[in-house]
Amino acid sequence: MTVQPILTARGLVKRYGRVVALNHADFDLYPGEVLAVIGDNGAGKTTLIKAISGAIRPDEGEIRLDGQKVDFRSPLEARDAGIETVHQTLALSPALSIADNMFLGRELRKPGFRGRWLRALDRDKMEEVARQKLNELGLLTIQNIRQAVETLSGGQRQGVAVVRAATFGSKVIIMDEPTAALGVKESRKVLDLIQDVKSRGLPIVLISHNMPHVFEVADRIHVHRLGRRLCVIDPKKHTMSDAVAYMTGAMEPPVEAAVA
Amino acid sequence: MTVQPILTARGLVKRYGRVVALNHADFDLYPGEVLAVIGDNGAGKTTLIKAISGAIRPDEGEIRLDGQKVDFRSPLEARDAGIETVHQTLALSPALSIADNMFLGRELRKPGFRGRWLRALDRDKMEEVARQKLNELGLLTIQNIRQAVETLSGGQRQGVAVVRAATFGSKVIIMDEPTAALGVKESRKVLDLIQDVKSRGLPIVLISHNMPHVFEVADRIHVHRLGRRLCVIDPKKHTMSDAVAYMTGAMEPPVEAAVA
Amino acid sequence: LITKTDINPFFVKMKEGASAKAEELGVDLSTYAGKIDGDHETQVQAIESCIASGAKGILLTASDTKAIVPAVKKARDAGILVIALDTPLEPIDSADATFATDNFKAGELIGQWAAKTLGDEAANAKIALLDLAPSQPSVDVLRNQGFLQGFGIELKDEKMIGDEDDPRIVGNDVTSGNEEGGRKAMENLLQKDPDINVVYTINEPAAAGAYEALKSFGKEEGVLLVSVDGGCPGVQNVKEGIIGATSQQYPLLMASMGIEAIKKYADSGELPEPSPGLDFFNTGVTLVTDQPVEGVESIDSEEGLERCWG
Amino acid sequence: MSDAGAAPHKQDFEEVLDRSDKSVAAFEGHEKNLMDRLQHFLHGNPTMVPVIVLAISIIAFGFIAGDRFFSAFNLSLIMQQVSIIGILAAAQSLVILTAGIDLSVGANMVLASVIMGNLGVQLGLPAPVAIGIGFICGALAGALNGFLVTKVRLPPFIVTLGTWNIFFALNLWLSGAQSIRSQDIDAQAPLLKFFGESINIGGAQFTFGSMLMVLIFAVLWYVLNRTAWGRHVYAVGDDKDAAELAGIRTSRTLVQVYALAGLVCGIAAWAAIGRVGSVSPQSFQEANLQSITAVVIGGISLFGGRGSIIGPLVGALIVGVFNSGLRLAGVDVLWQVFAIGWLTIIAVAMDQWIRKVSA
Amino acid sequence: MSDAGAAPHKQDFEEVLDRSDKSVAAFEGHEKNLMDRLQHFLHGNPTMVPVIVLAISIIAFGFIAGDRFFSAFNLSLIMQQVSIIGILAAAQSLVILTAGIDLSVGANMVLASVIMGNLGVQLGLPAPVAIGIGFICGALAGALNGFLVTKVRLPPFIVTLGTWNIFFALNLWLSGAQSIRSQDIDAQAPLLKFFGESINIGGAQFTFGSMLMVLIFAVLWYVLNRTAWGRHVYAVGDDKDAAELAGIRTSRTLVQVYALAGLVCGIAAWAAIGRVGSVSPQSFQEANLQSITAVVIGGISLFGGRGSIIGPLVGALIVGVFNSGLRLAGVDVLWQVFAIGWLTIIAVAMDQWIRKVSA
Ligand SMILES: Nc1ncnc2c1ncn2[C@@H]1O[C@H](COP(=O)(O)OP(=O)(O)OP(=O)(O)O)[C@@H](O)[C@H]1O
Ligand SMILES: Nc1ncnc2c1ncn2[C@@H]1O[C@H](COP(=O)(O)OP(=O)(O)OP(=O)(O)O)[C@@H](O)[C@H]1O
Ligand SMILES: [Mg+2]
Ligand SMILES: [Mg+2]
Repeated sequence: MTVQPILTARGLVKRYGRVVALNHADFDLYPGEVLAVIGDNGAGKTTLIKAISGAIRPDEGEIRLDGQKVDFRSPLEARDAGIETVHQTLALSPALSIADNMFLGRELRKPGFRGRWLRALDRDKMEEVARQKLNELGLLTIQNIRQAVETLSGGQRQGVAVVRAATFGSKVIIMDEPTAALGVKESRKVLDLIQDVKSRGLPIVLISHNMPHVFEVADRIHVHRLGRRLCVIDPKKHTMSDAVAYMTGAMEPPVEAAVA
Repeated sequence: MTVQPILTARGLVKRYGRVVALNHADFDLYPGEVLAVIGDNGAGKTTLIKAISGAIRPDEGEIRLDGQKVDFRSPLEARDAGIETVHQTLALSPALSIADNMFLGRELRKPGFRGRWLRALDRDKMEEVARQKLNELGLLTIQNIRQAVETLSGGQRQGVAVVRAATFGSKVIIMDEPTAALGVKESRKVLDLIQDVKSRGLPIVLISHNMPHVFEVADRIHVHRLGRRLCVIDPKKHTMSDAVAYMTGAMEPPVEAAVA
Repeated sequence: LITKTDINPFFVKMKEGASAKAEELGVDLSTYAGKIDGDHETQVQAIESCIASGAKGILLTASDTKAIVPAVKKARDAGILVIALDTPLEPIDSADATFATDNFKAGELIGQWAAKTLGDEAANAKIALLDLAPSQPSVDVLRNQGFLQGFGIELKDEKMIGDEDDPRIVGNDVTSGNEEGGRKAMENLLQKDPDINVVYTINEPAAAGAYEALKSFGKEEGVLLVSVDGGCPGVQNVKEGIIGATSQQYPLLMASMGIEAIKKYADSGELPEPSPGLDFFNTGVTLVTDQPVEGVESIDSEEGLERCWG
Repeated sequence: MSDAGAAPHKQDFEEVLDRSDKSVAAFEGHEKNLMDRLQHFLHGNPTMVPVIVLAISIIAFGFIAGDRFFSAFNLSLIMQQVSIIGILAAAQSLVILTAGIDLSVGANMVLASVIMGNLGVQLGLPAPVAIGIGFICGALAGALNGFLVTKVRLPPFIVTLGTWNIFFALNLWLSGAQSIRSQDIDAQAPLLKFFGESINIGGAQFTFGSMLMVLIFAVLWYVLNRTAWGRHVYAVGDDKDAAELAGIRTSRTLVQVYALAGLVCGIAAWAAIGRVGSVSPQSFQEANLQSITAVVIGGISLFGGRGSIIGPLVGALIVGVFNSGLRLAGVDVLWQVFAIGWLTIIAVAMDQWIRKVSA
Repeated sequence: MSDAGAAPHKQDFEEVLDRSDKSVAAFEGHEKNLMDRLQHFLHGNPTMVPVIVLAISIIAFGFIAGDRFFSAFNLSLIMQQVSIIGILAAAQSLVILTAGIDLSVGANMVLASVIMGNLGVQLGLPAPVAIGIGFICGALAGALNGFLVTKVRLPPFIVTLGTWNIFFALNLWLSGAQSIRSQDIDAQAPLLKFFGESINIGGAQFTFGSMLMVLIFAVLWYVLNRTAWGRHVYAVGDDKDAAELAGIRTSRTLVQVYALAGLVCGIAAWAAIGRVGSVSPQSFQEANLQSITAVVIGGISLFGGRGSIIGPLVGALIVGVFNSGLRLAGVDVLWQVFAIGWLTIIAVAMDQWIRKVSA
């Protein structure tokens, strides 16, 4: 591909005490693609995307968004730059309502005086939008948009988190094992959503341990191993067996893949 | 089958406020079998096995172990009755060592005076056993059996929990989504373990959303839906599509299955 | 010098007095105090530190006059002169000497003054008693009981506050010896009986608080407010007719006399003599009021101001 | 997403999904008896719990202590007596909502009032300046707590346990433990006693101080429930990491909360001068624990993120009603302490019982 | 499990797994500089942190306050002075290890000592009986806390805030706020003052009280680290639900912990009579906060489950050293309070800094 990658990382290093979670890891995401990231438990996938989404700051290495060098000091900065993330821990506030959670940190204010001077929230507007987005996705049948997130089932919560990302992401959407705890039906919904977002031209990073899912939606597969990118493979050219073999170290990756 | 079921439940009901998690659910486990429990998110699977393993007390209904009516007032009682459970939340103490966790609540004491009167723990013995069991399983390559569980990766933790159950379970072993967060390799290990335990003649209850896994190891499949047992199917006679269709309500279960 | 607490100006003054005298006599002085009133443990520790640091003498205002005794004994065994200031120990001879205001006397004076001022009205007075703390430290008891005695109410247990059943007593309440407590306590007692016309207060801050309460009830006129201490703000209040009368004590005197005594002891080894007729050296207590009455000698606020502390 | 079925090579067993039904878990209305009904109603609006406790105790004492207690005047008097602790409880609530705790509120307030007094009376600065500086000091003291909690990552309990001692020491140092006399304040800077003024309405006597308390709670209620910042406070208290990942500057929010709490302490300091009538460094030694008591009786969870700011106002009133009622009923101080002890436990126990019913 | 490969119809892509390599995540020793080394060493054995702080402060005060401080006598004196707070800190640690907190330890102790005094001196019961009953009362008071925490499910902070008031009131009621004189105890029940006795070793004066403190910590260390029950205490404090699911009777363990803490308070009561020389209902008003300070300085986490019981012993000594040192250096009380405030914050900050390095 000669296209400029939208998001790149080079030589990322992150240490936790003596554990080296990221060991000079590289990363490339191209416009409009679905990039799957696979790897064993503890390979460093979550740490990688945490670094990209500003949740942690790498000890070394650089990250570029649209070719610009960026250094996110907090998740907020990454978000403002257009990177939305669905974290493995969904990052929802149990006691707040669904609407509040969706707009957390980006609340809408009432127009005019009350909004500007009294900084009054526009509750109705936010709930309106939230309901509409959730229905679009059709992921949940929420009786009450005001109900606290803690009263939702695991599946429903994941839904809220995914919708939040899909709604506000303007450049990149990252999902860390979004279907881990989901049932067959719910997983399907999420996969469909991914297709949907992709069709809107947004690139997506998907971390998953589920090979069939990965091979279904991914355009390229980033294989992570022992804290670094081992290779990038094309799901059409390689089989699931190959992918698993690479990521578990059962087989050496082909030379061209390492460059891809 | 004319064999007596080892564990049965009839008409279990559990309410959380207005939510009815269990709605007159039945359950049967036969000796030496692997029974898979499948169902949508929020179908009530976890609640069901929590009731069986004494983690919660059902509002109605009765549970029989070996035909004897039992009423577990705490997980401890269920455990003493020989029922070991791997909970969705692994139930490990982060700060305690692997060995301590494995023997939590069933510690070994030093022989003779120091043990009986000073109630001194037999550390070496416990660590010895723990290391041996973990190696048998081959699930982990632990450098140090004394290290705190919090320093392990998600996969490794799940391993410890599973081994604990497999080691001490004498009648029934229950696993709630043991592979949810696990990588391909790690999941394989757990499935192998299940086979292994089964070959030792212990019956196993496995909750999972992963159809291929379910159809690989299960002898019978308990389909849970809207808080009750919809039907029980034989993986050899039904396809994955059937199973999914039943559990999602896309298709009515065959009459005979409902009775099976 | 070991005082009860640094949060009470009385003892802060006492400390200053001592320091000044020490300067003058070239005695080196270290001061200790509890963090809160009734902080007994800290005082014991202080005494021990003095022993450890080989002090010549200790000036002590005990928080718990009974409990401190063993510690004091230790100090005296170590050859240290222990002088009790302000509050006598129990038994009083546990200290080598005691320079104190007779707190009971202090209470008695204002009691008598109040009674006399009212004259015949005293028979159907309505009295509010604003004490220090629920734990009834000895100052609290002595002043309270002294006042009642002076007012002519028969005491039950001399060591207990609030066991009197004289109909003229509207009630007791605690003030923690500060304005906020004083005001709240006064309000509560006024709620019990709005016709209160005699108010005893443990000290002048409490009195100031009580006055605020009376004012907000519009009752500042025609109520006798009496107190103990004789601190300058208090005497000022007497001058302005806010407090009817107060028994003035002389912490600086106590302290400086104490220092002198110790100096004397250190140099010549001779012990101070208690005042005749008393088993302690009375540093005196004087009634300060601008409406003197027969049979209770008193000084006016002007004079009081000259002799006041802080 | 009707095209879902056409997605590339999905696992065959998923084909059936499109036909799956959309109904959700069964519900059931099971108000068995009146008790359950009540419980469910209260669960719906937990703020009502302390209100009901308050109502009950007022009525109860109305019978026990007679109409001396029940008079409009006495009830307004209770308002006056709780006003300072109430305002401090408001500050305390802010901190507790973030799953913290502030043992230094009382010391902070007294320190601020001493500063106001020293500047306004001793040094004779214009009262507004003195008061303003007092506010600033309060806010800074709070910010110090916030800084230690967020930047140095210390548990709030420990931080404020430490600063409590520190503020206390500074207070003694600045004041020499000397009160500033009411009359001197009148002479020098009467404005300091502004909140001591009061207006009478049909026997009831409302001091500006009690009104200030109500006003502060009203403002905080608006801020917490009607502005984004308020939602952030709840989110941070609920799950700090989640809030951070969701894109909230949790550290900044926390520091702001502690600083605001400190500012409220500063305001309380002004009100306290009015209430006490003089600047008294010895007063309010136990205000921190009393404020915490009011907050927990008001039904705010010590684990953060749950509870309404109105609760503590009611909580403070409950404590006031008990104190006043018991006194008028002629109960010994010592048994009042005893009663407050049980009150704390029982009130929170009721609250727990309500919340036990889930969803 | 060599037969794993032959398992029925496993997904084809898993065939390769048998060949997968078994190496684990990379490690790296990166002791960059001495600071890091120290940090890692301390991280390995965090108990050392307070010990080092203690050593440093002793030496420091040796210079500041001169050899009056450094004398064997004074050091043994510090032991005496902290003995009571130390014992209470031991009780406090038990509770804090379960992620609780006990504000009532001090009041509980004083109550127990008053009971011992009343029975032994006032009523003239045989001393052993009086002491025994005192122990029982202490344990029961603790059990009451435990019951309210587990059965009624109230936050420990609130429960013990309540019982603190309750015990305080009972104490005043039983004692009438009157101390029992040393002489009377000598006459009636000298055994009550047993822990006041001491033996001299080269100028140093060790009271039985200070020995008792050390003994209690030694026993608790054994119980917590060498018995199953001890492991359960840590497990409960670490993650209560997990412990419950793992088959521990968490409620029973908790009640036992609070009861044991109460019993230790009872023992402290006996020691306190020896230490103070008389039964003083006025003493130890602040013991609860002091004990908490000692515990946190000793490096036990307020969130439970982490920290060694030895820490609080050292923590108590640190506070004692500071008090004694500052006193001998002739520092005003108010600056002592100031210093203790900072000490608390800084000590815990150091602890945090150590634990920041993970695994
Ligand atoms: N906060 C932390 N403190 C210490 N070690 C950590 C921390 N977070 C991650 N690690 C370690 O870093 C390594 C990589 O963790 P990471 O979560 O990135 O793996 P992963 O690929 O996401 O695994 P999984 O597939 O289970 O999510 C692991 O060895 C883990 O133990
Ligand atoms: N502690 C609880 N409080 C309130 N509701 C609960 C609680 N636990 C479960 N529920 C509700 O009970 C229903 C069943 O929950 P359960 O966890 O048993 O489903 P599940 O089949 O295990 O789902 P999953 O596959 O996501 O684990 C859900 O609607 C859930 O919201
Ligand atoms: Mg991960
Ligand atoms: Mg489940």
